Amino acid sequence: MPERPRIRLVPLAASLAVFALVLRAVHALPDTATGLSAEMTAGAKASGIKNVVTAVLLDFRGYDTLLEIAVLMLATIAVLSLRTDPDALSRRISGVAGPVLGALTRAYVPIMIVVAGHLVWIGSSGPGGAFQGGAVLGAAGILLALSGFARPRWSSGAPMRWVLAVGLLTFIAVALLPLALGGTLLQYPDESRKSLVLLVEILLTLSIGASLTSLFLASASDTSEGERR
Amino acid sequence: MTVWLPVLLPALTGVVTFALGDRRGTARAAVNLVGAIVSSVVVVSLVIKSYAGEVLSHAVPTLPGLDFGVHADLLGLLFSAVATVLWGVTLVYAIGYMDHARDRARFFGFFAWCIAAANGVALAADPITLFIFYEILSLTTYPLVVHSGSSEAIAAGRKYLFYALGGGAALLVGVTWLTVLAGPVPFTPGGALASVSGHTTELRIIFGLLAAGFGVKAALVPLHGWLPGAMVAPAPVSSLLHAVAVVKAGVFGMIRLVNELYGPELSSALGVAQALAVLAAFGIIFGSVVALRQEDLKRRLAYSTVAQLSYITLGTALCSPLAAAGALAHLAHHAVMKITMFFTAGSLAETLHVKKVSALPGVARRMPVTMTSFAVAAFALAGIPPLAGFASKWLLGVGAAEGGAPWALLVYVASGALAIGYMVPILIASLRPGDHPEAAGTESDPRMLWPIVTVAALSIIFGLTAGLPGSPAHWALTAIAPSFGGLMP
Amino acid sequence: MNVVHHLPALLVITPLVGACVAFVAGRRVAPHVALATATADVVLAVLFAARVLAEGPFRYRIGGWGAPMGIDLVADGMAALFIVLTSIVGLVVTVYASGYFRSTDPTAYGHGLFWTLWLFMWTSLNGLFLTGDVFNVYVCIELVGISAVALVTISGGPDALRAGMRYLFASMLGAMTYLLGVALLYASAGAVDMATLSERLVPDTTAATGLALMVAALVLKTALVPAHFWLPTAHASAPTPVSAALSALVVKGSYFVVLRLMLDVMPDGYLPGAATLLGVLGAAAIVWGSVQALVQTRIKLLVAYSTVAQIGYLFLVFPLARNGRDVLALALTGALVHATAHGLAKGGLFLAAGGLITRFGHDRLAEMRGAARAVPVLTFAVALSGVTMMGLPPSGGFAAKWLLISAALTSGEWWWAVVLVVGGLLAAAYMFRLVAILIADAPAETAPAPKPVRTEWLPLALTAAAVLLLFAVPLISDLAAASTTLQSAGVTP
Amino acid sequence: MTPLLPTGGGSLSFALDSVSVPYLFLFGVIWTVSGLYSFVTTPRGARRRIFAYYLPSAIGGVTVALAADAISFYLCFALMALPAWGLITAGGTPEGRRAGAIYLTLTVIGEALLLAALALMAVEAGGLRLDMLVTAMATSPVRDLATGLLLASIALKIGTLPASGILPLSYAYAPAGPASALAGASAKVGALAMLRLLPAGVMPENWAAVVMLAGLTTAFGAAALGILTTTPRAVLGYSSASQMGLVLIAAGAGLADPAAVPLSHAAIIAFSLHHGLAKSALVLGDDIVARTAGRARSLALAGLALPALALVGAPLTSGFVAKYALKDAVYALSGSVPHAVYSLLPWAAVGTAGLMIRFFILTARHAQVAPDTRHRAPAALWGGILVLVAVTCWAWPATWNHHAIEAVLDPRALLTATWPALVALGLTAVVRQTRGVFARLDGALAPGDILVTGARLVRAANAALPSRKPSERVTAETGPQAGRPLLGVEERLVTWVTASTLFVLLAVALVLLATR
Amino acid sequence: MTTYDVYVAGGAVLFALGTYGLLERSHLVHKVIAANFMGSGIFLVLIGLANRTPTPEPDPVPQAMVLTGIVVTVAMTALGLAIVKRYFSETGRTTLDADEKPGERR
Repeated sequence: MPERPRIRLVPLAASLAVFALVLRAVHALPDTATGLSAEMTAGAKASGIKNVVTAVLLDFRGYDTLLEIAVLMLATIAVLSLRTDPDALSRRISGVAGPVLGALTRAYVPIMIVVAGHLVWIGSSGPGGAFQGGAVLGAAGILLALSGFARPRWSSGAPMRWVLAVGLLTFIAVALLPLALGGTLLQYPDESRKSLVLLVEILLTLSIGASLTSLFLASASDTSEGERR
Repeated sequence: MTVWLPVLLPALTGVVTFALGDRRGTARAAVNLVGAIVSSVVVVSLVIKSYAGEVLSHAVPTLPGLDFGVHADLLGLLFSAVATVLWGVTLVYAIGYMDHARDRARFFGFFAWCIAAANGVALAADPITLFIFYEILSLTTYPLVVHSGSSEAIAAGRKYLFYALGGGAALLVGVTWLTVLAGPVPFTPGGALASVSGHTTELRIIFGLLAAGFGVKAALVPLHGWLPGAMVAPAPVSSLLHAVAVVKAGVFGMIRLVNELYGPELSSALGVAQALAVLAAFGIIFGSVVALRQEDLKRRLAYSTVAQLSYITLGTALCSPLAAAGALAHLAHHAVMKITMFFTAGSLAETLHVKKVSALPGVARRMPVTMTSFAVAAFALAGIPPLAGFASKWLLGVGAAEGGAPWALLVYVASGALAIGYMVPILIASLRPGDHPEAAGTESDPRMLWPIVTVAALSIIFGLTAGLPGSPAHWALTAIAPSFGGLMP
Repeated sequence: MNVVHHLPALLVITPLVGACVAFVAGRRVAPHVALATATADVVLAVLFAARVLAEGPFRYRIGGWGAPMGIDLVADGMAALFIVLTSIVGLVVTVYASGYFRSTDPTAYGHGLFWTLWLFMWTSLNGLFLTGDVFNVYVCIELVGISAVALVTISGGPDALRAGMRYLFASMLGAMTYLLGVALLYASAGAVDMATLSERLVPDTTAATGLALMVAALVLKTALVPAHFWLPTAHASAPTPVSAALSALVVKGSYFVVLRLMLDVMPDGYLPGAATLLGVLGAAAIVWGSVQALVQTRIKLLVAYSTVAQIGYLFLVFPLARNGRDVLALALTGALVHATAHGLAKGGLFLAAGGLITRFGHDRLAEMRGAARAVPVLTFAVALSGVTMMGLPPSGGFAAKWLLISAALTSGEWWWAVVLVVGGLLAAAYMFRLVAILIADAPAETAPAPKPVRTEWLPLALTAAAVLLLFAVPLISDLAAASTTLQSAGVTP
Repeated sequence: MTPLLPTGGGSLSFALDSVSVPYLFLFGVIWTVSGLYSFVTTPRGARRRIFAYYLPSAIGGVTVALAADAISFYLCFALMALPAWGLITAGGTPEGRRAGAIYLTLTVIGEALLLAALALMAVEAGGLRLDMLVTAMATSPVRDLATGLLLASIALKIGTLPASGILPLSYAYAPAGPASALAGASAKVGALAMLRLLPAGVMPENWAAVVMLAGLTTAFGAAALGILTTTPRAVLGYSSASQMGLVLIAAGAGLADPAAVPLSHAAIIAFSLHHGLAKSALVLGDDIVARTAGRARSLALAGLALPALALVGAPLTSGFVAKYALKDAVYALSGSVPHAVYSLLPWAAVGTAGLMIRFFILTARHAQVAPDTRHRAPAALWGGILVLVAVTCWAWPATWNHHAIEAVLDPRALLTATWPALVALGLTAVVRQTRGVFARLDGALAPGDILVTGARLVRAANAALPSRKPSERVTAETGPQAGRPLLGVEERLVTWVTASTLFVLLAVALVLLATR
Repeated sequence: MTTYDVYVAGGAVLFALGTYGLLERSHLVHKVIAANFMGSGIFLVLIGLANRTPTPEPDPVPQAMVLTGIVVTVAMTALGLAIVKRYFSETGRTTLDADEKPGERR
């Protein structure tokens, strides 16, 4: 029987109050505001990364992205720490894949890998980048797991951990590089800026894909034998 | 730097005692005794220097704009000397008393730390340092009060803390407010608040807070509740702490407050001294009267302490030179007299398991030396010449008459009578043939007997030598003189 | 590259690298990696503090772009103080944890991932104390939140899971509110760097709403009453070293940001009503926390509620900070000394409580009589931490209380002084109740034999440090003077 | 005012003047008679303990009449009152000890009040002599405060209504001899204090009215309470309280109207003499009745009749003289309150008569104590005091008994003196018929009623409050019971819905405050 | 009512809806979804406000913030769901005990 949603007044009132305040705050804004867009676009042009958002993400506010990757990796590790059986990552999820899903996976996964690669490459000039690529890669990983393909033995234990950590480690290495050359943290040397950013992006995509897949696998493992509620 | 030694040496002894732990008894006793003797020597040397006019002082910067300083002036050294010397005597007594008790390391460690704190209070150069050591004293005495761990001890401990921390809070607000009002005010004979004497109402409230804070430890009557309860502690604790260190710190605080912080003129001008005097007078009467009815020996001594301490507070509050000197002298005399009584009570409880006054018959025959010492102390307390009590009482009485408060003389006389009222029945009871069948002459353990005899002798010596320089009475007169512009009628 | 110049960056990167290495290296090596990182961090922190004291505050421009465009790390006295506190307590917790987890079976406690999560939390704390960018604070707060939740749920029991979940939902609610605040603030002021914001801030409704939302979110993360609901269960059900870290450090992280926002970013008098509300909530926290601590029957809950109470003291600085320069200096120094003293003492208290639990096998307060004889060192540690909680001399707590009371009296708002004194007495009530139980004489048959707990010296060290802090107060007041808040207010050290 | 014994240095001075002569006589007689009586009656063993307390009391009691300055007055006052505690607790019974405790607390409070008053007056007068104090009081600003303190201290001494329990307490548990001394002398010191210290004739009108009303209510209230008590000596205690109420009326009369001062002083002295002797005779008589049996007992009861009738104010008794002195003092006053008091005075006599009848009923019921052969000497002493009761007031060389002497022959005066006794007799007869009512009330109040019951009420309230005993208050076992409701609030406060809503409301509040 | 106002208002509605859901719904998964509602609401507000720039392309900084915000929200949601699953497998309940509303399905 659908549970009759008993609306409690006070939380409703609180949420409406928040809504009203936000509207009032937004309404009070002037119609046009430049914010930092002018400096950012000028800076991006100087640094050679055409897509301003990627420039902001990886260059101007690179520190944010570094910590953001750390957040994602931390979440993965936290979910791993919650898993009940130690080798949850490598066990097969049985009993889900039918012939249709199997066929589809075999067709789609290679395409998804190519799309991921393209997204990373296009990142510096158009919308795209490590996160978008990583997401597609993760989806491919999950599709593989669900379709009952035997996962490679290396997918649990030290090698998996390396794959998860490689993105962040390279980013840190690249960030620390300028310290030796007299610059500050994340101050890419101008000439090698583009290539360094690309290198970081590629490895990041790999790690993000692995993280997203293991996020799914770590907590998904016990539903296979648990009866469906 | 030597001025810090009276505080550091006992503290160090405490640390070593804790480190030694329970098993190594002899080593611990040795360390403590050496600590006590060396501290006493240091204090005596400071006294000699101070008599010669050279007041050592040293300060350590802690809080911004204020420093944590001590100075060895005559006034402070009197209290410090009393605490340190009697610490040595009590150690001998305690070793005998705690022969088969548990947790002795913890006991002696905190004991030493209490004396360190008491010396800190004595030598503090400004109200903030005095407050810091005052609170340390509260903290270090708590474990001694709850030493036995029994439920009454815990209850007494809780009550003690309630009063001590309440007083501490009042003192904290008072001292902070004073520092905010008048900046850092070191203790200067004759008062240090001339610059802010305009703010009368604030100064009155601050005086009230400070007097309440000190009043808790000085067992000023409405705030004396914890003292009788704390008698549940072992005898050496009751004797040293509740006759010498803790309660005297409170009263010493009062003396510093009236003579060296506000100064006699300002306190009487503000009218706060008269209020304190009336409260103390009521305290004397109340303490003595209630002592009359106490059946338990130590509680009777506790209430008598409440009364005797109010002697000192009343003397100080009269703001007249002789009365202030009498109060300071009484601080030393009372310490010696009361410690004898507590020792006796302790050895009675330990050897004959006698705790109630009604169980006293036949005790004199079985412990003649102890009871004679008790008798000496009792008569001294009642103010019978030529013993110590009489000297300080005489100064207080004459000071009261000069200070234009004859009624204070009346209060002293009345409580003298009451003192007889609660001391004499003890002596009479102990002289009566009693039901202790064992053979006569089973005196208490020599380690407990000798300290009792020494302090009883001190009560006599202090009385006889009252006129001569070295004695506490004379010492008090010279120490208090600067607060009254050096004039001594 | 001279290390001293890049200290702020290294302070964040070292624990991050440590975390990754610990993760990759696996269960057996992780504790040693953690220990190495901890010692390195302590050294860096001390160097960093020395530099700030010597040369005053400075900004570290990440990526070389400078304030409005890039992200700057602000290296000033306040940040140095909290980082040194984090490193000291962090080192002690790491050593304690290595002893604590050695005895448990390998699959427990997240299959050895404790160390990685712990180092991630350390990174985020250092990042939080250093960052000068409001959006970067959001990311760091998330990092702290997730690592804390993971550390709480690491012991896996239903209680821990429920507590972890409440904590997670609380940080979700907080994070979202904070992000909305940042969005509005950026829309109005056009920048996310604190220094530029403090210049550009104009008192229009959008910026004010944004800042208010951000402060509200941070208040939730610092568990100020009434938003304290998640703290007691979370801190009590986490493993002992984690509870110590949570109570001593994590709550201070979001408090630090509130300090930055209320005192640095907002020109004084920008949110007068909010400052008073925070002060009133602080007073309520002191009373409510202490009363709850008085009635608890389990030792860890008692200590957790004591944290709720002690946080109240920290928020008294805001109403006081509005009355001119010297009151601000007194109040801020007082708050910093209190935060440090509480960090050390509370860390020590939780470790001692953990020791008592391992020694007695349960955490029911009533049956812990006779602890004084069984574990004398732990009892002494508890007593020492009590001295600091109550703000009795000779402890850092006393110095803090002294400074705050002086500030209250100088500013004329004397009622805060009353709150402080009452708070001290209430703290005395629940701390001495605890000590009285431990000291009480256990009935002969249940009196536990004296057997020292292996790492019992650590809590004693921490609480002793809290007491000796009294003599370090001049150092802290110099650090406070070296903070951007006071320097911008023109207070000469 | 010739100072007899000026001590060196301090200013303790004693003097004999017109006021101190009667009191010296009264206290001298009573303390010696009761001293002899107790010497004769107490067994050898207990004698030392009784006399250890009796002697200081006696010294204080007698010398207080001579005290001429504040310090000596206070000292003697204290010397008499405090050791009395020992006399009350001499019996060793737990009720005795509790009565002693209550007596001591009240006495100490009384003394503290007296001390404060004396201190104030001494400061104002700049000297210590009593007469200087009184004269200085007339003009000083602290007059009202000092008088208030004095009246409070006197009230505690003479058992004015709320504290009227103090007299039955001190009579009921002390042994016979000392009890008679307390009955005879201790309350009268309060009367002496009225004469010596109260600023007569200068107080505003309403003060006099208030004091007289207090006296009147005590007279009637104490009598009512007395009827309900069960021990004979407690009844006597209440009758003392009631009689001292009358003395208070006399003192009140002298407060406002300067002309009435000599009359009021005369009335106070008359009443003190009359009541002191009569009451101690009654107390001794009660003991004699307890010691005798058969014919000797009926003879003793007959002997008791004389002081009883004196108290009622029957003609030819000292009470008759005292009553007239009081009437003269009150009659002269103008104003509504004095007139009302004057008309109600005879009814106070009815109350006293009722008390006396109650006393006779209870004494007759005394259990037959083993006939103590040595009751010859106590009986002789009792006889002596009976003679004094009969003779003193009439023979006293003063003016206040002239009016009574003339009135003794006037039949109308005789009638007014006797009808109260008759009415009381009638009432008792009626009451004995309705046994039920009386029986239940019988023994409702232990001696020292309000105070004892008060103490019992306080203890009961104490127990009813949630267990405040320290050991349970805040202990760890189950957490304090007081904590339960607090935990409940916290449990509700900590649930997710309430807490998160509170947070959102906090955010809203902050925003509203910020954007005001 | 410029075009971006519609997105911003929509964002505010989503945020309020998410808040109410997080506060009031007792089922844990509902709470996690509600949190995501709040997240997307904020991102809508951010992007809406970013369009106020005079130049045709919107201000890049809010976009970067949105990207970072998305990743962080994903991380939190993943952790939330993992804990909910683990809690469900341990205790078999889908609500926080203290928030049990009468008539709530276990």
